[in-house]
Amino acid sequence: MPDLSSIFALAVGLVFSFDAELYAIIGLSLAVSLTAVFLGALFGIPLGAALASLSFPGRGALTAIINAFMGLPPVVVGLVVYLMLSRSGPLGVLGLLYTPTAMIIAQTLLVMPLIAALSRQTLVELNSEYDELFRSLRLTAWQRITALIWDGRYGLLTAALAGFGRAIAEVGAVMIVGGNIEHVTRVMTTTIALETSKGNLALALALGLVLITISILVNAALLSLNKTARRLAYA
Amino acid sequence: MPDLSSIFALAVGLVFSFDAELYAIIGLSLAVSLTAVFLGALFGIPLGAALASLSFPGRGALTAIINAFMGLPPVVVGLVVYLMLSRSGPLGVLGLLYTPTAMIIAQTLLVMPLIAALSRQTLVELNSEYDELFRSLRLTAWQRITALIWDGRYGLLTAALAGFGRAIAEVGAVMIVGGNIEHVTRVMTTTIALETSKGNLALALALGLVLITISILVNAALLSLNKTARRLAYA
Amino acid sequence: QPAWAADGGGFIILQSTTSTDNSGLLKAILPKFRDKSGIEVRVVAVGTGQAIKNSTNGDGDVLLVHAKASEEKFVAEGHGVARTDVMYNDFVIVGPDADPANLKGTADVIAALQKLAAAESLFASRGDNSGTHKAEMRLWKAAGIDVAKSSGAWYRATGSGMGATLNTSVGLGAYALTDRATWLSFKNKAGHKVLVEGNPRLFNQYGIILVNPEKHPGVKAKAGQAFIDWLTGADGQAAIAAFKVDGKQLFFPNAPKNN
Amino acid sequence: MLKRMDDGTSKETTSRSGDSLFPLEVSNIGLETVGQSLLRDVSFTLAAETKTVIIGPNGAGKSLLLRILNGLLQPTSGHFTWAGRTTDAAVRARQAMVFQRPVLLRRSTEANIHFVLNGLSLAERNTRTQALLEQAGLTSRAKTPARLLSGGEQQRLAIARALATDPGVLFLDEPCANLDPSATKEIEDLINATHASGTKIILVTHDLGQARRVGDDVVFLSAGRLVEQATVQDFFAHPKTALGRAFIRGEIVM
Amino acid sequence: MLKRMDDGTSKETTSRSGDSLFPLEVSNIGLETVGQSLLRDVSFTLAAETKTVIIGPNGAGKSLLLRILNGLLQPTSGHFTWAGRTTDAAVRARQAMVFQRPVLLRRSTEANIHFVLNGLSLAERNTRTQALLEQAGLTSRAKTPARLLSGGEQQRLAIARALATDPGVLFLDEPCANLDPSATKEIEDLINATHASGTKIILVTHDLGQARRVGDDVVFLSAGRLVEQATVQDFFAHPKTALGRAFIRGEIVM
Ligand SMILES: Nc1ncnc2c1ncn2[C@@H]1O[C@H](COP(=O)(O)OP(=O)(O)OP(=O)(O)O)[C@@H](O)[C@H]1O
Ligand SMILES: Nc1ncnc2c1ncn2[C@@H]1O[C@H](COP(=O)(O)OP(=O)(O)OP(=O)(O)O)[C@@H](O)[C@H]1O
Ligand SMILES: [Mg+2]
Ligand SMILES: [Mg+2]
Repeated sequence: MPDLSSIFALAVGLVFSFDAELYAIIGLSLAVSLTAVFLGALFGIPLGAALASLSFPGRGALTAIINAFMGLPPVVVGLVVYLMLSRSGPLGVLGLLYTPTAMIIAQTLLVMPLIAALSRQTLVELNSEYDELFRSLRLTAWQRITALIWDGRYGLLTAALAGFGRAIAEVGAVMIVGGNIEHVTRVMTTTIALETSKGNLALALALGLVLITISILVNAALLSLNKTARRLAYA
Repeated sequence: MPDLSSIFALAVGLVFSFDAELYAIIGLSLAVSLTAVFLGALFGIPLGAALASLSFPGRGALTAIINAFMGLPPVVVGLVVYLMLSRSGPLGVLGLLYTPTAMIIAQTLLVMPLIAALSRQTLVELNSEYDELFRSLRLTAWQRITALIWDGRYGLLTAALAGFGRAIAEVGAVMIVGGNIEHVTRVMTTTIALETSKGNLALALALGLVLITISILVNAALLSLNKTARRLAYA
Repeated sequence: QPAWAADGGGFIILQSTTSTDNSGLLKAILPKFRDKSGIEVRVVAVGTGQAIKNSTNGDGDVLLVHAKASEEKFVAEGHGVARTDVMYNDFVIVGPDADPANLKGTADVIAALQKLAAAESLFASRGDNSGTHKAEMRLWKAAGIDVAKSSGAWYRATGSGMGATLNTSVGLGAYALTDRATWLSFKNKAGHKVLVEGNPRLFNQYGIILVNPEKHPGVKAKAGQAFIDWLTGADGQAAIAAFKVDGKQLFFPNAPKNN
Repeated sequence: MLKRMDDGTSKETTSRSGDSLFPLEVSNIGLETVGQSLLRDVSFTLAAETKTVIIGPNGAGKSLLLRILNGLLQPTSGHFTWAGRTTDAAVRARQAMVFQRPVLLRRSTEANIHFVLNGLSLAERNTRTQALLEQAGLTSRAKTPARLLSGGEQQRLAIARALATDPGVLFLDEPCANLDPSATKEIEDLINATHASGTKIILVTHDLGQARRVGDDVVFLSAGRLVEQATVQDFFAHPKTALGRAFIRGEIVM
Repeated sequence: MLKRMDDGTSKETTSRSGDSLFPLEVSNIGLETVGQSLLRDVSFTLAAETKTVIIGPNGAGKSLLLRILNGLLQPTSGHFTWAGRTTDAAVRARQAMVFQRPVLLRRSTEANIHFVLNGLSLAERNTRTQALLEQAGLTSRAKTPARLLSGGEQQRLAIARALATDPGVLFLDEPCANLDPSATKEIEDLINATHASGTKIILVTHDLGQARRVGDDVVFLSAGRLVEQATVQDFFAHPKTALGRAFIRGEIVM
């Protein structure tokens, strides 16, 4: 059994090998997941704000569905996107299957509901505080949503980070629509899965350690940026 | 390519076949994931409340780490638990590998940071509202945490539901520590992955549809329970 | 009291490759063994490498894979008691109906691979060090082609299981090497067909090994050996031969007769 | 739970047409919640010209009544009309409210005012924001996050923000509760000036001195019922009811 | 951002030993934030026996001063001692505060009081809760969620909750701002009774009448500085400073 220190040494060795292939894999992982989170937030946050602040028929049902979609199995999302993009699928002519674009599409679909559901939760309290004022001011739906998002922006970071966590960690969807093709669509998680299936458990764990370290760095950077922005705003 | 209506028909057929095997698989999925969420919440919510309300050295770093651990790759968690429970691992004598217990352990580790990070976010606003009162009342750390959890309980549901979504949807960890053994550790997601690898895409999608439907039902039930409880409290 | 009862618990864990499990073989034959012996066989179907690694950790009682060199190494290192041939099937090259590299009817698999490389037609490889992948690499080597240089171009290493690789090859319109059992039971064939088959080089041998109880005290050696004896014996061999998909036999028993 | 008014939030209407909203006729308004009657059978008529003060003990229902009139809460019985029209978007567009507990956006003091001035050009918004800050004595606090302001500063900001939209009707719920004596005087002057420029004033206050100084007519509520409506002079000189007499003497005990 | 006091939240201390906390000696306290000086060089001494009122215009720094004395905020300069001791857990355990903007738990009215009565048996907690509700005139509202209470009811609840812990020092930040005249009178009586039973009262108010009725001595702040400290009689009869005179006449304009 690989022990912790050897895995750790292996991980450090990997990082400082400056192996171009490893760096390309890390780069692709970050590019795909960050793009997906950006797109997921672009649609998910306003959707969450709308669920938090507007009353319309079917809001309760939509909330339940969006919440449930936090539990969309990556493999299922991957399959759906696969079938759409497959040569024989409706969007087959675009030739996107097994490209990073396909991976971004799948991950965007995966993280969007998560970001929307968590944004809703973050903004619902703020909305209840502002609700009477906003109604008294007769704001339009759009004014309400933008005001809530702006005033709740610091709290929304956690929703985005949860989306990032989901995207960077998942393997099911990118495996299916990306195909884990070496030099083309291989990312951290698919590499880890591959090394696991080869029985290279120590290497898989070392890669996992590298992935988690990157996640921690991304999180720490964004949290401290957030904190600084907040401090400046409330100086 | 399987079209939507045939997948839908297949899904309905599956559910109404009353196939004992399918129901056993669904039952195991729910049992494992709900137990993991329960345990994850038991530890994650107080941890989130502590991060939201207590100031102690290293809180910022711990917050970043917990946030980053929302992005723990299931495969990596699966591997770690596998190595612990493996016959040649430190806990091998317990003989837990390839049992539902092992799956619960892995999923608990996966969802706990997610629930903690989201609980922290949910409670941090409430804490800032209560902070001066609590400090003026000189509450102990434990009194603070329990008061925040109690008063924020309706909002914490979303954190728990996100944990449930993560648990019910993930396949990487349960596959490794459960082994996807028919009649023993086979759950919805491992079945979907298996059918996908057999090329039974329509069946995989139909199972995915069943899984999502179950998720929606669980979410709707918990949300409406929550709403009712809230309404009774604020009658 | 049967001999294996001393092991406690009426089941053993079989670490196997996905091809034996996905094709439905194990599901078809294991109940026969259980009915006879009372032993339940729990199957963990993973990649060959992972199956061997799991067994190296003692997390299985019996190992059933198809990568002879790795299996012999496993035994040589003392993790396994002995290796026995169980059955074989064969590999085939599948590809799109349009067949851009014009492989159809090429009897010589080496020539076929050379054609494929010359045409730079897409080829999806498992790229996961599995038994199938190792067989594929042997063939490329024999054909004198260094696929590593073309990786990412026409040669696509998918780094995944057989089923996932077949899904990818169908999605890409690429050729792929697969074992026949997995192919016959695969449901997402779309327009893909078997194009190259029937060459001796495409022979695929499965072996079975009892994990060494001296190295791993938890191993249920008696029950495991009972399973190996059954599978390599007359009943097990007959059950393998009787397993058919769409009327076609997928695995051919060839255990040494003296068992 | 009380049912909030369905107010078609999404319809934007900024008609400030000259047609009057008065008389406001309130007929038999009641507000019930599970097992409790918070307002009962409240009826009165208000004219445009007067400054109306609503007074009454804690929990009498004054704030709830303002919310109903501002269209934030739906009465469970009765109805009310503005110059014969039921409350619609055009009516609401001409109202502004200062809440008893100021609701301030998590933004700077000036951004709180800037926010409500939509519909104007950016230059106009800025000019008007600065003028309103000046009027509220908050110029030096312009960049301070509104939620860090002192109690009195928050209240002044809320008043300035309500005036920003130049409303036809201004509801004020205890606007001077946290103000120092001179600020109170200033706000009273401002209320008078706003009224002089054509805005109807409806003011809730516990300060009987303020009620006499500012008000023209009085609506006196107690325990959810309208007890008296009269001119300020009449009410304070000759309250018609025993409750009114006791309230003036500070004697009502809950 | 102002630095909150590190108060070792987790140390539970409930010593209500008889030793006095007075005199409270405040020396040269200052509070600075980026580019602003919110309190400057504030020094005074308070004795146990008097009811002290702190008055001054909006934004003078009254609420900040109370927070500092209650140990919620750390002054950036100066220090203060309670009978010679710096603020520690034992000192804090004997203080209670009514905030200007009541902070109520999202629970029922009675649960808000019940919550602070830890350390008692359940039966005692219940009895004491009911007694305090009765005293605050909130018995009929016991089960109502505290955040739905009217403005005045919320304030009364906050006062009742502060009294629940039977403090040695009671800080009150404008406790009557939203109270009707009779409730104000009752609360003043309650303050007097609490004082009579041995609790030091430190009251911030804008109601000069209340300051005269309740206070024994006055601390007058303006723009972050201590301008005058005197007995109530002296301050209101012969203010020593021009600012004091103007404030009494309601003339200070910010
Ligand atoms: N949603 C609600 N559910 C139950 N009771 C409520 C609700 N809202 C208000 N109340 C009660 O209705 C009564 C009237 O409330 P309101 O806020 O109108 O009083 P008010 O006259 O403004 O009093 P104050 O002078 O103290 O502000 C109060 O007793 C309050 O507790
Ligand atoms: N954290 C902060 N950052 C910047 N300025 C602040 C902060 N907290 C308070 N202030 C400012 O300090 C001044 C004093 O505030 P404080 O709340 O003590 O006033 P106050 O005397 O209680 O006034 P009021 O009578 O209106 O309640 C105010 O002008 C306020 O805007
Ligand atoms: Mg009110
Ligand atoms: Mg104040």
